[in-house]
Amino acid sequence: MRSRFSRSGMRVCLAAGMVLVLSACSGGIMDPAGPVAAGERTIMLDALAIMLAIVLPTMAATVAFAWWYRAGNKRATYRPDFVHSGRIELIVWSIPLLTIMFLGGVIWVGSHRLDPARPLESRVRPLEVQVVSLDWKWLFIYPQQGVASVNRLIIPAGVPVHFELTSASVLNTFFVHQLGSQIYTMNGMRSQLNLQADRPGRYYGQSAHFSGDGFSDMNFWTMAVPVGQFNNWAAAARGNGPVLSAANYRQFARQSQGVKPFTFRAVQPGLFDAVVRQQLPPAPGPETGRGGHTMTSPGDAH
Amino acid sequence: MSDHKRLDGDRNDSAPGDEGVNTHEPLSGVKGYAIGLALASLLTAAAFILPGTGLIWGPAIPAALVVLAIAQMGIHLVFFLHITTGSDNQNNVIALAFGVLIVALVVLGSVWIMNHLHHQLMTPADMMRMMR
Amino acid sequence: MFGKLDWSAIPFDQPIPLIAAAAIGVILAAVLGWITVKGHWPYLWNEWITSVDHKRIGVMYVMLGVVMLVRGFSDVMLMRTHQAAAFGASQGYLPPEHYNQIFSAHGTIMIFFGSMPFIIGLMNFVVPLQLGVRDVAFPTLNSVSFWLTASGALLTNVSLVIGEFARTGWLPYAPLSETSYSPGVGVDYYLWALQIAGVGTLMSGVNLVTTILKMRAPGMGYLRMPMFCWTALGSNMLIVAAFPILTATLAMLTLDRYLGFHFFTNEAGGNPMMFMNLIWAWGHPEVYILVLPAFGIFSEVFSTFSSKPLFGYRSMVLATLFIVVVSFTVWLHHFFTMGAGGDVNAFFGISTSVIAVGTGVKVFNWLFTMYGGRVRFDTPMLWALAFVLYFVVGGMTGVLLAVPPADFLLHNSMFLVAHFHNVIVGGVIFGAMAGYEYWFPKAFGFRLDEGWGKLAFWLTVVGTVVVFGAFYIVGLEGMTRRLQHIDNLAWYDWIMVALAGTLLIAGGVLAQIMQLVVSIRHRDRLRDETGDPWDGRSLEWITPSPPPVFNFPVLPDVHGEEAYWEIKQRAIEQQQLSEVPDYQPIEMPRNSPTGVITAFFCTFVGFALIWHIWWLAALGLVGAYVTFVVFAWRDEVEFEIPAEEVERIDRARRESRQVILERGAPA
Amino acid sequence: MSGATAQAGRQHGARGHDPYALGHGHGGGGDHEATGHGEGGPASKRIITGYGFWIFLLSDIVMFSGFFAAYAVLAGETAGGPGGRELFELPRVAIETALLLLSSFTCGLGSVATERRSVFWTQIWLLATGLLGVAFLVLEVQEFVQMVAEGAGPQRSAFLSAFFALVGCHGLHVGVGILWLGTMMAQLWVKGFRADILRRLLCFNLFWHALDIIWVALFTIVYLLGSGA
Ligand code: HEO
Ligand code: HEM
Ligand SMILES: [Cu+2]
Repeated sequence: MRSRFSRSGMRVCLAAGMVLVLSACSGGIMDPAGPVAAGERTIMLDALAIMLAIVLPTMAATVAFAWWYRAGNKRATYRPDFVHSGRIELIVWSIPLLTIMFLGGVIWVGSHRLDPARPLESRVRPLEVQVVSLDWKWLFIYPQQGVASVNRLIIPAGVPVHFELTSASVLNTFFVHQLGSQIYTMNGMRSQLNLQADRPGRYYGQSAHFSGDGFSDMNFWTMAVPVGQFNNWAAAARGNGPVLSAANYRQFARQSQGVKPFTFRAVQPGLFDAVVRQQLPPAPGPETGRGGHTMTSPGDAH
Repeated sequence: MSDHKRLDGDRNDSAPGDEGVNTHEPLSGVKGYAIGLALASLLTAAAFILPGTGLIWGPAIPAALVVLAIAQMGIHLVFFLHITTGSDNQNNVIALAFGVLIVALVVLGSVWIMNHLHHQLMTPADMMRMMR
Repeated sequence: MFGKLDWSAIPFDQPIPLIAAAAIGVILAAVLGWITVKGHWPYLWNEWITSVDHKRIGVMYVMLGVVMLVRGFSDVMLMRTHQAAAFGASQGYLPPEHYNQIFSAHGTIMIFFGSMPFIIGLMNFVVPLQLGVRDVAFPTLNSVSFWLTASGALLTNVSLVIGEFARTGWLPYAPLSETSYSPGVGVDYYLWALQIAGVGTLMSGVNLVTTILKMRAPGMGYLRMPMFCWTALGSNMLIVAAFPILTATLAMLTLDRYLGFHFFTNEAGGNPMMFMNLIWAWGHPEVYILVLPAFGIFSEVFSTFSSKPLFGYRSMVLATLFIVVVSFTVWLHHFFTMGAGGDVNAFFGISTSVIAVGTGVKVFNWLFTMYGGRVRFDTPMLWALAFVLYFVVGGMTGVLLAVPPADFLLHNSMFLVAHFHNVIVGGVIFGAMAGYEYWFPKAFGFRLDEGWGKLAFWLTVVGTVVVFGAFYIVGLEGMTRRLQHIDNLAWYDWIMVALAGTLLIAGGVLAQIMQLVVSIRHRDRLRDETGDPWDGRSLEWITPSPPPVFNFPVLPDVHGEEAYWEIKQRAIEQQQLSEVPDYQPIEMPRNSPTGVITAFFCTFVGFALIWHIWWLAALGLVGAYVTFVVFAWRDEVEFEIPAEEVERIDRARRESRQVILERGAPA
Repeated sequence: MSGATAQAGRQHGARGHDPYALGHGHGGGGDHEATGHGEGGPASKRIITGYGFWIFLLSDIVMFSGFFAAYAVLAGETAGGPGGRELFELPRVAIETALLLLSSFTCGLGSVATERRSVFWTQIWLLATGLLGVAFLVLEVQEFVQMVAEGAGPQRSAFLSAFFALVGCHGLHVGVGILWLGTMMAQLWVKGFRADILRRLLCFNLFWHALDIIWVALFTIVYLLGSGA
């Protein structure tokens, strides 16, 4: 892929190198652990390289022109009537235009290929996970396994995961940097996301959209484990922990922070759909703020 | 003095709403407003009555209504607001065109975006409803 | 009686805002006391507060902007120091409910009450001068606009002590901003402050568009307007077209909060996504409203300090209009991650990056303006050079964010924060600083001290590179914006670097203030006698510094693309000034307190609505209406300056011009 | 600075300074007449005022477009409550439309009377315009009250929120217009046809006609399409 830009190959390496050195293996987005994140990172670096090929010379020219044509330089020729040139005008428009045309191609293809709702190509049947963001914790429901996990996402490595996502209250963003593609979770909406972890590991995940007082610590570890281990975990989870019923859910959906990870032994079927369809009403917010009391509680409308 | 030159109306420029500077067109004054009123009434009546008559193919009615509305807005602009294509009116028309462009972008853009979002984020229940 | 307002509104439990407010209160009382003791009130009232002179209003706008930029920067100091202390087990010193107000207030204040007034102030001051006319189209309305903006700024700052500010971010995304999740008055403060200031901005936009399109000196065809007037036109067209969308959106949220409507709620079919859609349909054009005038300032600066006309003027005009139109087709790039699907994302991604074409054209033309010039490195030019170097990077990362798959990784990260500060600080703030340094002599009759100016420049530029460089990197490492507490220690080092950079910027801010103090003290030495300190090219430099109320004794007759340059060269060539004109009496609009009084009532209406004090709101509305009627009833709206007076003032100007002439080449 | 610059100035001096090769360096204030086309100096105050108000109206229309967009998106969100088909009464809307259209006409007659400088007829037509406007408002308020009484208030569903906001916003404009009109009639009474009052009359006419245009969009999109045509 890179060799296509051989003319700016140097700069590709430079740019990629720079960025990589700066953030090597930090667990950030430069250290992908799955096909989606890897594809996105490549696109990002490609785009960066293409643009640097124009931006760096522009910056160099700025310094060079300013310095050479400084008022004190006797050797520079003063040409006050050099103010218009049809040729330069044409060049000036076409350089960015051509760049953007190429970039536009990348955008078009990339947007479709890496559309979060698009299933990943794989021979393995995807694992289904239903994600609910709550104030301020994460609920991961495994409909195929019949269990649920709070504030910890366990997935089998090498298996595509199909997420369905919604929110119990306000907008949040589900984001595991090393897996790629963040997406909004919204009450009454069902977003879709397809990700895969290629290798086992522990990946940092968080809400990437501000959602109120408990937002900062609304993060979770994603554990990608070998398939066998995943199955063991699911079996163990079925063995203990509370049951997630509609009544429990209402309780659980109230605002709380710093909830330690735990699992639900069973989940009332259709719970996720009930949340999406707002049959389970949106979770309540805080009781008061400064200078105000809740006038209507969000459940009242129903 | 150049800046005191013309205090009452430029020959090549007119305020929006003012009748053209070369006023003595046939369609000016009371007559203009009367024609405007007649045409607008006609279009309004058509919009209210036609859909009930069965004269228009059902699914095409929204399109017909929208066209009637656009036509009537045009009538208002021309006969009540005196927006014309005359050279004295260029600035007014350009401003209007810019406004219409923005309105179109905002309304159509929003509808397009929200439709796609709705489609993509549809809940299973909605999907059932769509099928029906 | 007082609606929801009672003593619990005052945050006695939070020492920081209380102390800050007390300090501000003391300073304010001291200033007011000083004015009273010195007996300056009549002067202030007659010459400034009720002034309808576009130059005075422009200066007041800029002053408001500067004060609010400093205010917004104090928030930055809080955020940076807090975050540096809020890693792992440590919680820092600001609880979430306070920290969340701070970044929201920072964003809101910086955009609406820092940058906007600064930029609008410069346009107000400069545009009529550059067009060669005596004032804007609607001088009294101009004063109303200014005071409404000030009213919004006041409400925002009052929220510091009475109640709270929004804790939702600078754009109050629903449903977080709905009553269910934000029951306090914070969002209400936000709504009314912005609604009032927004109306002011909108009217200012109407005013300037009309001025530019309908009031130009004889001979000043469209393609003879200085570039700054073009970008001002573009910016104000955007204001006129975009701000009403903000008004509508905020009104909908207000209806939701006050009357239980369901536009954006989770219940009864409300659609929070619609809020994001509408707010960004305004929000994206807004960033070009800010940056276009800055582009204009740089165009003037590059040309003046390269001693050359602007290169590629026609392309520049085209690029400006191009940006104006295209900026209305890109707003979805702020929510690629909402999941609208490949087609929509691709369309908006591409249209976003297309803006880079228009901007790129501008950058290249600035470069070629320097090519073959005689570049002088005065402070405005330094800001301009730093701008190009800095802004192209910010623009590039913007285009990167416009690539949806890349945005899926970078959205809402510190990388995004770095992007927009990179373009806002590097574009808008650097532009505002360049304009400030460039037009200051024109406004006040003396130059600013170059030494302090350059120090401020270097500190600020290095500081911003450090801060936002660090943000880019932690962004790539996955750090999210708006974190009150950080439990990922990998980011620690870069947050400390950012803190160090912030201290550098703080030094820059101080140096900038010192520059003003030192320059005022040495104003006699720095006096600008000629009215043309930079060897300028457009009509503002033909007037004396500061210009008389009427700007031009006789409207200049424009004969070429660079109105003043051409007049100046002709005079130098013929070794004489143009003929003494036939002076006529000049009618100028009378000063009017309409603006302050309207704003006074609006502030009360806003405050009353925030606290549900309905009678006060009604009273305020009636007051505003009465003001309007009284204003409409005035009989004498103008006063006449006799021809002899005009002649006397212009004689002084002509004498100083003679100096330029004899020098043959002004400095 | 130097000879070279002066040189450049001199070169262009003869045919006007045209560094950008735009090709119309003839210059001079006298050639063209109107600001709009470039060179005639500031426009007259009437044109400036009218144009400024025109720009304001366009911005107002953009604001309406925000409400229209919201309505278009939320029109289907009845949350189990009543929809347009059940709620809208077209006969009333037809009367409202007729009233507003007629008021636009009387408003225009008023401007003709103003052009002829007839205070009497101007006042008469303004009064007629105002009364028609009031009648329109009365019908609209009646409709709102009736809907709220039926439990179809704006809190009922997102559709009704958008409906009340959009139609109400137009109604609010009509109300403000009537207030303005009353104030101006009083002014005209006291002060006669002063230049500034003539300008305000021009603006009022623009405003009133624009409201009628918005109403056309409103009755078509909200009422006719919404009542299931
Ligand atoms: C003044 C303010 C300003 C300016 C000028 C810009 C300019 C641009 N912005 Fe930025 N932005 C601004 C302010 C903001 N932007 C934001 C967010 C934002 C996002 C959303 C990211 C996200 O939320 O995930 C995108 C996609 C962009 C894209 C762009 C692009 C493509 C440009 C272009 O206009 C840049 C064009 C300039 C270029 C490219 C450099 C010069 C060109 C050359 C040298 C030619 C050659 C180059 C190429 C062909 C690439 N911006 C936000 C976030 C708000 C929030 O979420 O709170 C703000 C405030
Ligand atoms: C000059 C130095 C400045 C510094 C060091 C600075 C720093 C910051 C920081 C640290 C944040 C919070 C980042 C986070 O979310 O964690 C922030 C947010 C923001 N800043 Fe600045 N800023 C500066 C100037 C400006 C200016 C001039 C503007 C606008 C004109 C601006 C607009 C914003 C906005 C809109 C936000 C987002 C607020 C939000 O998240 O709701 N900043 N800034
Ligand atoms: Cu944007």
